[in-house]
Amino acid sequence: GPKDSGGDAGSADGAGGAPKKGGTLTVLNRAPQKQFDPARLYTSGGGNVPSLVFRTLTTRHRADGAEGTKVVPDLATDTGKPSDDAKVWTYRLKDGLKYEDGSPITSADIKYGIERSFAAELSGGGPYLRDWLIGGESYQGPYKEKKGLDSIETPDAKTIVFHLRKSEGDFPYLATSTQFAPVPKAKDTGTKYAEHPVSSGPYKVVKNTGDGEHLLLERNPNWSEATDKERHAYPDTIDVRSGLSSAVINQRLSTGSGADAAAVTTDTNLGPAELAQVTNDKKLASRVGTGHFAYTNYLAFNPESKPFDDPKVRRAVAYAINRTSVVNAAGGSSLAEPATTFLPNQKPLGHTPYDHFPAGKTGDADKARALLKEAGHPDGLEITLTHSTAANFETGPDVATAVQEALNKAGFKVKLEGLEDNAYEDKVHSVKDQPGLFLAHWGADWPSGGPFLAPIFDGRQIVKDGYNFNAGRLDDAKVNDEIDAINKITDHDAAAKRWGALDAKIGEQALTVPLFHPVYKRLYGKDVKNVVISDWTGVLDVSQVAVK
Amino acid sequence: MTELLTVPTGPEAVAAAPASGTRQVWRRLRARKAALAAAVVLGLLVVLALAAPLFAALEGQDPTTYHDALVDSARGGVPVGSFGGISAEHWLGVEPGTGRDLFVRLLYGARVSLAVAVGATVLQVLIGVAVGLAAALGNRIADSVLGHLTDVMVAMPLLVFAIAVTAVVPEGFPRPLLLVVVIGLIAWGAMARLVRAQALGLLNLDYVSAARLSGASTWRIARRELLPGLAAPVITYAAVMLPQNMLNEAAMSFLGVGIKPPTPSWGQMLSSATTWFRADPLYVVLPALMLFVTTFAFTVLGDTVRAALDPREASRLRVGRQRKGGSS
Amino acid sequence: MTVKSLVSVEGLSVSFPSAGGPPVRAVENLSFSLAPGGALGIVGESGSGKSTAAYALLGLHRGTGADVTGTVRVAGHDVTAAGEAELRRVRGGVAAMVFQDPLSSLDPYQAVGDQIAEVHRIHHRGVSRRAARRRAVEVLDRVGIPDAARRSRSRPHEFSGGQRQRALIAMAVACEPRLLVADEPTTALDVTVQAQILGLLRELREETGMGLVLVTHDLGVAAGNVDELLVMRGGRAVEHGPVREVLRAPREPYTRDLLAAVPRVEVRRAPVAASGGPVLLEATGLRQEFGRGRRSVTAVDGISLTLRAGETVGVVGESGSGKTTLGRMLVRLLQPTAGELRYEGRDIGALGERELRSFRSELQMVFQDPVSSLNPRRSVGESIADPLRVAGRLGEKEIVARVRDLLDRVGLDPDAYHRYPHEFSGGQRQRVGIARALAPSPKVVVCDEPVSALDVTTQAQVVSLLGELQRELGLGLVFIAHDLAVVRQVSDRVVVMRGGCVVEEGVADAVYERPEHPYTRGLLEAVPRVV
Amino acid sequence: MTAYVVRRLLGVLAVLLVLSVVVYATFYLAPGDPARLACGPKCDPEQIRQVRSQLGLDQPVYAQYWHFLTGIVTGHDYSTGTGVRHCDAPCLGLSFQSDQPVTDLIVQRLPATASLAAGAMVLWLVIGIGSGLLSVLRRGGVTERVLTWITLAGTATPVFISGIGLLMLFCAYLEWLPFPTYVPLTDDPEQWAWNLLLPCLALALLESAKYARLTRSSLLETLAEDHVRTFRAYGASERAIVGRHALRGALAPVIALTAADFGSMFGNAMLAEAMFGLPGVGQLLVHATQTIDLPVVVGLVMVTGAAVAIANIVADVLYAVADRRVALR
Ligand SMILES: Nc1ncnc2c1ncn2[C@@H]1O[C@H](COP(=O)(O)OP(=O)(O)OP(=O)(O)O)[C@@H](O)[C@H]1O
Ligand SMILES: Nc1ncnc2c1ncn2[C@@H]1O[C@H](COP(=O)(O)OP(=O)(O)OP(=O)(O)O)[C@@H](O)[C@H]1O
Ligand SMILES: [Mg+2]
Ligand SMILES: [Mg+2]
Repeated sequence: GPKDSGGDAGSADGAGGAPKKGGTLTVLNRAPQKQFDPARLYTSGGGNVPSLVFRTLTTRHRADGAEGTKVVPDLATDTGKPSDDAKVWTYRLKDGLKYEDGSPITSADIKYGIERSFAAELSGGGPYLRDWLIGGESYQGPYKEKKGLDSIETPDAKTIVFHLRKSEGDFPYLATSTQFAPVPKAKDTGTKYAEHPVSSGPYKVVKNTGDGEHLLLERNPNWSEATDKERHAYPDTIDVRSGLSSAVINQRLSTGSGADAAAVTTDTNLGPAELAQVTNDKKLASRVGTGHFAYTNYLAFNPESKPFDDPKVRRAVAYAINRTSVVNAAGGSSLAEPATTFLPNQKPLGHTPYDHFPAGKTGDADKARALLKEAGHPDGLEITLTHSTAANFETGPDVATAVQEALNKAGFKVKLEGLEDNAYEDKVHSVKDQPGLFLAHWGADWPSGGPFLAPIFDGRQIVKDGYNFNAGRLDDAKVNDEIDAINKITDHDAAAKRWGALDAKIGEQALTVPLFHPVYKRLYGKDVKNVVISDWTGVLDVSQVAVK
Repeated sequence: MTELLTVPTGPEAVAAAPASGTRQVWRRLRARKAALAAAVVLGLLVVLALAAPLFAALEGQDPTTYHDALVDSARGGVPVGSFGGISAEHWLGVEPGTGRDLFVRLLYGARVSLAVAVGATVLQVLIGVAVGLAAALGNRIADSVLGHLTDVMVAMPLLVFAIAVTAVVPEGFPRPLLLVVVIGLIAWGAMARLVRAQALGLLNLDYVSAARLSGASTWRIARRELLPGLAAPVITYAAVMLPQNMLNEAAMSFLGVGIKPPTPSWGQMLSSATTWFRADPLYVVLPALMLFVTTFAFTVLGDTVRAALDPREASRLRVGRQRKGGSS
Repeated sequence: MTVKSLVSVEGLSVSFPSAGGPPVRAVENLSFSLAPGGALGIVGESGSGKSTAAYALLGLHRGTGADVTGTVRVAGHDVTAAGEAELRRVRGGVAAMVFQDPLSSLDPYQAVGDQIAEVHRIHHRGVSRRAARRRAVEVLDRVGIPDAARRSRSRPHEFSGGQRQRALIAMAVACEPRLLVADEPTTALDVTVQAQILGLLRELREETGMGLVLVTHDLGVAAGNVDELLVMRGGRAVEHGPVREVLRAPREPYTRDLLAAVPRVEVRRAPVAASGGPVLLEATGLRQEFGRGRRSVTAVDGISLTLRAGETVGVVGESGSGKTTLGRMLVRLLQPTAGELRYEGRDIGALGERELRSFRSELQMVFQDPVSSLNPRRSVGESIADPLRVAGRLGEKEIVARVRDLLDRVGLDPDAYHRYPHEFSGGQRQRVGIARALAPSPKVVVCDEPVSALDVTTQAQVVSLLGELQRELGLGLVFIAHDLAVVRQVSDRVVVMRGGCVVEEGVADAVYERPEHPYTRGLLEAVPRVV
Repeated sequence: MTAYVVRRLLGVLAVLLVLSVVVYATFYLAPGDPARLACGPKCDPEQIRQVRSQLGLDQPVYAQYWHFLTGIVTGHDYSTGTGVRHCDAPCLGLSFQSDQPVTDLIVQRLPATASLAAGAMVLWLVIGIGSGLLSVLRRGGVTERVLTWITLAGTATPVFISGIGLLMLFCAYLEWLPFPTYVPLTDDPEQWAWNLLLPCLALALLESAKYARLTRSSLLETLAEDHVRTFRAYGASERAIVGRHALRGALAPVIALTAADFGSMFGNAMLAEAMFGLPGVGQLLVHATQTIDLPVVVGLVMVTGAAVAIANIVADVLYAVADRRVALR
């Protein structure tokens, strides 16, 4: 899923008093906004900084906690009218929508924006449009195929109709992504569009320099607050500075001198060392928000390779895991929660608690040893754990060594195979070369069980000659049918229950060993007000923040 | 102790430096307390590194065991207790997040750091001397080709290529060896220049002409007449390069292209420690101190050897590159 | 020793601390004085303490760690006891110094005129920069630098050796000192230039009435330029008196030896029996160019030469005239750019290194510089044995025996086999070089200035050794030197070179007694004579 | 002189060609697929194929290399989908990742690195030469002894140790200096200076120690030269001798080393950029290497390689100008 994080819970209000308009908000980020073309962005819920400039058909509800996982209308009047089988979705645009230059936003612009994202020049977005729209799999974008996509109809300037190949109850969630932002065809400059995209949101791009490193956004006078219930746009100016190290960002946020007092970050977490420091300081601790984002870090098996073809060996691994040391390696109990389910522990995704192979806090080495013996390895078993050498807690060496240590205690002899990040990605996602055991992670593209479970466990999504995410090679007709059935449901709560049940069922096969769900601690400046952290992104929402 | 750094002030060139017998050099070296101290420190380090398992057993710890109880999970995994969790069991405390024993990890780290530095330096010297000698002795074409090759190597930013090369090499390749090869294969340009300049200087001396008159082959001349004369500057410069290589290893590990965990190396320990400088200062200070002390000792020793052998600043030798032939 | 004397030195001793040994006593209990306007020559062999004594006159040992005792008074100033400021006033203002090596004694980064002006302003406070520059041009003009105004802006490397020495003298003149101390002011120069500089010094003394202390190892130079002579040996004064007396009737045996060893250009060579054998080497139109394109230098420009067995050909000429280059071509250390070189009838001028190897042992060379011609890291025995080893005909025992024999032949202790070059004096090293050249039983030996680095006494020994060996072995010798007298002593025929060309060639006595070319005549006239 | 410079510059071209070939070769051996990285995290094989052809990666390596070479000489036009983007003559191609011309990317990043390098260089020259000079003028005293040990310790302190030390001291404990961020000189010169002070100092400490030692030793060496003796013999004061006659000669090797250090400077600047999070070419390079952004890496290696090589020529010329005794050959 997208590298970004998601969130929930304990948001706090910064400095007291009601939020007012005005001032400059500084955003201190690590990753530069290299991609600022709505076609190329791969975001969850329209992203953070991008959603200040791009409005989409629907958007995420800007509210604290679980409320924030709801999808709400943005440019459209509602979240979409599905046909009975959820294969045709119809949207109507609100009245009075304008671009930054005052020209009106039409449904044709939205169609064009989506079509652009099919062009090879503008690759980078999610796979869903291609998979879901009729004709999407072969469409090459408007530069090569002027005719456009027939499966998107614009009967008039305010209506847009999507024709899907199969039932997709989650379509309103997809419509939150930036590909659903309008792009006026006359202003399209292809790959150069990102340098100055035409704003439909509350801010327009004044400056975009250093390959997205410095982004200066100013109020868009033609944005009408009346048509946008979600974004507040309190500050007059938003100054996004990126390319900073996380240490620098957190240090500056905590010191908060000058412009840094009115600063936030949309991509940087508090690291373990910083957390240890912050928790000692009451004032600082009150400026930390906690976020959750649907994410699971797990061990993936290749059940087609020895010795993991034997379920007993896989279960032995599951029993042996010491989740305390794994959680510590990932930054401690404040930054990670031990996981026994594949679905993240969030209701909107349908989380149903289960623990099929209870390992306790520190692993059940005896049980694992017994299982190994049963499987015919009384003298232990030599295995290799593949991980990336990138210095992160997701697939990096820290968690790998923690896993190694626990497995060694349970009779395994674990060899670590650390690969350079690109080599790691290539290898673990290749059906041919996939290692027997490796560190993996998965995040949701939107807060629903579908994008979380389908790519990993849907047998029809095993990709032979490209990136494969179904590492467990599960191709079970019953699972596939259930996925199809849930996708037809447009009632989100009903769907969530069934996703949860499906997860618990698949879990019995021990195709993965869930390790932990990350938790995000976000520090913000001392003058920042109206802090909102939703369970959708896990990040403090820039569109809500005020600095006066 | 001021004479430690006294620089040779005589105008005589290295090549023409008085033939100081090995014994004389030894005597001069031993007379310097600083050199002696540095040698003792380095000797101690080598012993510690070689006998790391022994010391680990003495402390009763090993470099990989996790001690979850010794870190405060809720506070990012900071060690429990004061001074990074120093205790009777853990003499220098434990690593945040994992609770692994720091003392043992430092000792094991010494093995990698020292081995990589020494290995890389040996490789650099071998390549540098071979290329430098070949350029000095070969014909004009060989000299120009090797000269340009050396220029390429000098212009090559080590870290850039380290990043690229470490990504190319198959994963099975042992990391420390890889680092030795990468550093050794890339950073020999300066040594080659030094050797070439020195050798050209020596070639201008009449005793080499005399050797030619005696009918000696080029190889014999290189072996008998040049190599002994090159030994002093090469050894001295190698002493300067060695700590540099240790820092290269540390820098590469710091940027994530060097030694990979769980193998500890000082640089890699330091790189994961940097963020902890406020929460657990000892975690940062220990590897930094080890690195500093070692580099310092090598620098002092190298400097003294340099003074004892009476060479001049190596950098001066790259300037005013002499061409062949030369006047008498 | 009246107060009026310009210099009075009493009981001067200077010793240098040395690492790990007793201090070097460079000067011991030296006393002398000099009347205003007088000229004193200090002579002696190398290392006898001449320079050390001269430096003491200006207190230049201060701050170097040297231990100076005794008194040195210059024009009333007590140099050994003077404070920093007084000493600075004495230096340059009262007594000025001219050093041996004119190139390295000037700041390479500054214009010559600026350096003189700077020194002038040190001693004439309140003089403007501009006035000082004018004075610099004036004195440069005075010492005979042509077009002084323009040349004053040049830097030292743009001057010739003689001009540099003149500039240094100009610097001294600019300060109007009462005493000029000149430490070997002409050793680095050719005889002709030497004569000019000495003439200039004489003129200046007459003009300004300044006193002169002239340090030299060349008795001839001393003879014509000073009133009094001080002979030193091992840091002590051996003899001291009016120059004529000392040279005519030396009292001390050392002085007598010194005088006897001085080669005299008028003396003919003792006739040698075995000259006129078969032709060994025959060179026609030899040419050597260094560098390419516009920067190329033609070091040797079409020289033809024949060398017979048992014969000695002397080569003389000023510095840079191409003598060494010619010698190196003759033994094929250098490949001639053009011309033909035949050895025993076979053309070896264009042979490659590999083909040459079989001839190597027959063509040998004794190198100009005794320091750099021996590998400091190998014992001298090893160096001499090298050609024998390469030839590979003899066994180890025979080689050692032969090397010991050779060492004995050149007058060294056979047990010197295992000693290293630095344990030998310059003269001894030169003998080692000769032994090495003789080791492979060569037929031709080129001796490149084999004696110019040596004292006159050692010089005489080496010269007679070479003559002896030649007679015994029937060698063909090429003897290169810039000292005309030495060449005459050993040569059958003489070649005079200038700018890469042969100016005059002929039987030695003929050339010396009836020189045809004006250049040869100039050379001969410039040679300083002892008596 | 001109001929010499021209000849050396031709040599630089050869060096750069070899460097670029090496980079190309390295990247074709490296794991990972630039097209896949450019395409995004969940691309299907067909999309990757399209992107590959869009980036020209489906052509043979030699054709790509030739394309790259011609771009440097003639420039290139790239399709933006709706039109063309012209990449001017020294065109190093477009970034695989962001479609920006590599030259633009480098030019955007250069100010930070240049500020860092220039600032550090000024600091280390001032500190290094200053303390070298001081220790020579105070020969044999306590000052010299203290300086000697400080500089010796300085040479044993790598950037990441001095960097952390300075950060801990000045930003965390004393809070005298801001946590460094890059502020462009044109935006606010004062902030620019304050923010760069720490990184420059971290870089300069190591180097200045080296320069202090070099200055000291080469000063002592020139002080032992004969021409200095001349001025001593004419009563010049010690200060005049050191300042007017010795320093100039002693600086020649310092100049040479400064230029030679230009290369290692990039390595160290990269470390400093990574450590302090400054947006310089080092960061660009690290990122481009990780994302297999070949044009950016080749471009950067060419630019830095050229800078290093030219710096060496400048050093040799300066050296010859400073010291007329050295002939350029
Ligand atoms: N700085 C010094 N340190 C130690 N010994 C020295 C020093 N300077 C000179 N000596 C020694 O003092 C002795 C006299 O040296 P000095 O230079 O006065 O000789 P010299 O007569 O001028 O010889 P030359 O004709 O070779 O110039 C020599 O043995 C020399 O080695
Ligand atoms: N390798 C060389 N490259 C360039 N020029 C050279 C070279 N060797 C000699 N020369 C030049 O050739 C000329 C002759 O030099 P050579 O050494 O033969 O003179 P020489 O007569 O031996 O002088 P000296 O009496 O000083 O030894 C000089 O101008 C010298 O600068
Ligand atoms: Mg002398
Ligand atoms: Mg000569």
